[in-house]
Amino acid sequence: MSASNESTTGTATAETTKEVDALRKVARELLESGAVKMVIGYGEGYTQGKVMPIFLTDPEEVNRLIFDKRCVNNLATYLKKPEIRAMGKVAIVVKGCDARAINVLLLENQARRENLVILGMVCEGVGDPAEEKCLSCLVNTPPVYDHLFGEKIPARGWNEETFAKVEELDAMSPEERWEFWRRHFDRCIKCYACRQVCPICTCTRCITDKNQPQWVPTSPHPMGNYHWNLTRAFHLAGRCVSCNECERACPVDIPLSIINLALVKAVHDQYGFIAGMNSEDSPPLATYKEGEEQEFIK
Amino acid sequence: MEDTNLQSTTAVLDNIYRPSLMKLDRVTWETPDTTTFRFLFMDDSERRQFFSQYKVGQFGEYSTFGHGESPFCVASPPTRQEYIECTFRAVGRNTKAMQGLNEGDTVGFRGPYGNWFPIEDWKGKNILFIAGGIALPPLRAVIWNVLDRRSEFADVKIIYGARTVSDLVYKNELYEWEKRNDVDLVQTVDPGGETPDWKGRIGFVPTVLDQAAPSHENTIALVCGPPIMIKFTFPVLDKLGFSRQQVYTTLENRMKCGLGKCGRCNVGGTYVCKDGPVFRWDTLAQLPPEY
Amino acid sequence: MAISIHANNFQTLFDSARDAGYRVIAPVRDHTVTLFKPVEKADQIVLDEILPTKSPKEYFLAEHEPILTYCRDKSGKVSIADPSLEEVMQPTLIFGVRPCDAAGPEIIRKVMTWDCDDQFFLRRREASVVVAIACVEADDACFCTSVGQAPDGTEGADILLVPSSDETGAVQEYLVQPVTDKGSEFIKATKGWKEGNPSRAAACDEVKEKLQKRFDPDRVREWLDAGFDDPYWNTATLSCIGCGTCTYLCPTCHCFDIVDEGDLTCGSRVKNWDSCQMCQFTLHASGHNPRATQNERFRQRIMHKFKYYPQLFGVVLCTGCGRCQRSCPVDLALAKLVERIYQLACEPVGT
Amino acid sequence: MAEFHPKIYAFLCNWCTYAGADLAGTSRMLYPADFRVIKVPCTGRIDPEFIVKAFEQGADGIWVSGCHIGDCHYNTGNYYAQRRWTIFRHELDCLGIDLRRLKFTWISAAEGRKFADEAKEFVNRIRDLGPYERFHEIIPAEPELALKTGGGN
Repeated sequence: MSASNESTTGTATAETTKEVDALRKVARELLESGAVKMVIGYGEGYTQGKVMPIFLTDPEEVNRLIFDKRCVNNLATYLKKPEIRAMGKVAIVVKGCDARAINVLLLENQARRENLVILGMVCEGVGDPAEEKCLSCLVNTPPVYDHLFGEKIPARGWNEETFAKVEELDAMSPEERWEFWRRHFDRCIKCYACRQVCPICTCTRCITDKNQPQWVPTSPHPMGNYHWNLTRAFHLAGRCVSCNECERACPVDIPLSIINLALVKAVHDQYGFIAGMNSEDSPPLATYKEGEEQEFIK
Repeated sequence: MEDTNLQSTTAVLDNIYRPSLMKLDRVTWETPDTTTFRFLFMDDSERRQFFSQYKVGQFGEYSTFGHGESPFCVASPPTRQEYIECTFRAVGRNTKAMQGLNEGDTVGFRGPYGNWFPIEDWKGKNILFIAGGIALPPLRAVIWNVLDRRSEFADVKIIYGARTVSDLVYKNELYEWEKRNDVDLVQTVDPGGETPDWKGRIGFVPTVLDQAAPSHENTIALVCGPPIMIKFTFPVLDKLGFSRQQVYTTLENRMKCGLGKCGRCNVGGTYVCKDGPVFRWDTLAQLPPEY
Repeated sequence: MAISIHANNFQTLFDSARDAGYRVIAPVRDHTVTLFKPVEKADQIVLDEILPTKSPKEYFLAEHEPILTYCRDKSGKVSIADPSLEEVMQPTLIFGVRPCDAAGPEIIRKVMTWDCDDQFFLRRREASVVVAIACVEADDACFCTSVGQAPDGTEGADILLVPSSDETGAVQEYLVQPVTDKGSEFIKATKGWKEGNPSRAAACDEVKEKLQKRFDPDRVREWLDAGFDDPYWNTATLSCIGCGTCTYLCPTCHCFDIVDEGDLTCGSRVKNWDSCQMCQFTLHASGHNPRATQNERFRQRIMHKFKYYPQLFGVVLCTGCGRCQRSCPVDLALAKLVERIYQLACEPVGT
Repeated sequence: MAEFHPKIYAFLCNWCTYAGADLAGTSRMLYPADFRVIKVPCTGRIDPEFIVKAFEQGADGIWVSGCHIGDCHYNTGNYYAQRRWTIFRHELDCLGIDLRRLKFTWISAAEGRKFADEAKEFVNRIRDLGPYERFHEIIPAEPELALKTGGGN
């Protein structure tokens, strides 16, 4: 099935790490035994030096699987794709941040644990230079997996850099913040790549695609762009796992991570919640505790 | 460069997206969610312009200002030049808004767009109409066109079915056609959809067609209905000896411009808004299943 | 008589164009991306990149364009009017466009004038002067020569500037080729141009060498003619996440949406960019969707570009700019897929 | 200069604050009438979209008010609302909305006086702040309909 999917540059690299060797071995076993219908992983991309998601159904192709610093994509986003859901049981290669996304999907009943074989990669950070998200990673060892590749390592954890940009923004006046975002949102072309790439944006019909009534204007004018970006971020409040795919996919580089992190921080400060660390804790906006009176409500 | 033409802002735009304003003249409720609207052109030159082009089978874009546009067929024939009519079900934002309008309100209309039924080629032939549910309107324009020029055509037979008795549209006209002795009307409802006083048949349209067994000799068949009805009707027509050149239907795809520009109504390389909505069976059979 | 222009004189050119009533649009840096935007100063413009992030398509086919205004008075009477044409007809100099981007609007023109004219597009086209700059560099994503374009192509340009490099390899001088009458008029009406050849030869040869043809669109079309149901589509585009990035950045994608904005008393009917990759694009109000899966939508994109458009208008709906590859978040390169189709087309039957 | 009449939307819970407003009225307490009341069954019903939409409709200020914590007619609606507003308010702040233009209160059916006082306070506050021009700038201009070209063609 995946024969025609092969990349012209996608030949297996000669050198592999022992983690990748082990990953390929497990992938082969899973496919050969019929335990899973498909293995979703990383392979060499079409563009020299890039990686792309690959979908293996043939055990003979497992040598296309790779894992290295270039594997920035969050493959968990494919778990929301109807074509993948229709496959039944699949195996998926995840880093820690991707595994957090899977936890959110499990919590929200958007994926079934028994339909997943999670191939967890211990990850010291991806990207070269390292992605910003990796500098304060909470999950260098994935929080959920069936097979783990690599030795468990302690998480780097949040540090003073984690929310530096949020604090920088906080230090501005509301007027300055408004101008900051107006300038960035001005570039938005409403391509919705931020939504499409997000593993947590699981609605089959997004609020912006509903027109009875039309809450979010579909036009890419300043008001439409402001409303869309505000709504997108709020719908991810307490759910965003900071994989930062939205910002990576944005063709005009809107710094979406700043809004996302601001909400991650607010949710943590207020309710001590961090999304995706497990698949049991109630989502913070779908629960409450007594004695939480807020000062801003008089 | 002293190009004064470029500086001019008083030029009038030949705006292809600009609708004609129409007055909603009459509202007829066909079923609880389906209405027939009769519109009058507010500008008589636009009316003349429309009827100089309009042929039966074509469609238009109907709009309420503030809710958008929807394409549906013109359900009145070109033989009645005072007004246009359309019949639609409220499913989307604009159609729901349209059903909220009152007589006397203003709507926008662009058209006519698309191709048409080549009825001029059918003179002297028998015409067989087969329709299901809300898909009678595209054929209703043809039916009236044919009936208004009754002497030019041979036998006229109409097979019309709906899920239930209350889902039948154009009840007054069905009554009228039933009484006429130059039209053979067969009405049917799906099993379970009949009322105690239902006089018509009970059964699905393809089955009723099979039982009625009209001859294919010198006959043109027009089929409109939900995809599932069309799927089962074509084999029956085949069995009755109809060739693919004798059968016509219409397609509906999502449209925005109606003019071949917005890029969404294509079925393969065929644009429903320009090459359709009317398709002969042999043409349709060559299209990929993108409708 | 040959004409040339030195980069030092771009400011003079821009100033004189403004004096002649033009707004000046050129690629400038915005945050981390490069976009075509109004410029004041010539030193703002960015000409050393393969391509700006977005094509200048938006100046012909606006991202967001009111096409009608309406208002309803207290008695319920509705009046409608065409929108103001001031912006649409504003004379515009679009400077520093790569040949692939310049060719885009010329290709879109064919559908915009198909049987009836989209005046919003045409008026913008008429009011603009496109000054293209031939390429001296290409990256792996570039494939203009495969779709009939060239790094020094003139399609859609009114004036082409061919760079010549100095001893350090930096481009300072350009040979000026007027392409259209409008271009020649523009040169006469503005300043900064110089008579005579640049001191050095053109610097485009190397890039031409590099841009080997990767596929033959005619062979691709032949395969597509029979390939609608080919199993190729079942797997080739599984990684597509259905974001519209490739379509929005494409210089030839032109699909749009029409929506009403405003309330019942007054508002506008607007035309917005839309994308065939969105699942709502073809969704009927009834819930039925003729192209329900992402694979089908990706097939539509390739079919439209390499089969339907050539059949209708005789040209491929693609200029080979390669943005769809560069900006794809999952590295699903359209040109690579088409290359693969070309290979399938060239394989002997029966294998 | 013409007096500034701010456009203020008040989303009031049906069971408490709306009744509180009623009490203020029947008790003949004076308060400015410069706000448009939108009655909602519960503060938990208020989607943040309502707030954004209100600003898009040109609001200069928005007032949200419901039952005191523990008094919700539906037992828990305002608990959820409180969490939602807390996070949403953070986001609005982060995105540069002027939080002085948003007011949240809990006002019971018995607190007519509080309603009148809070109404006075908020209307005066918004009057002092003036029109919310920063947001108004991004609202597409109402089309100037050239009636001379309107009508037919």
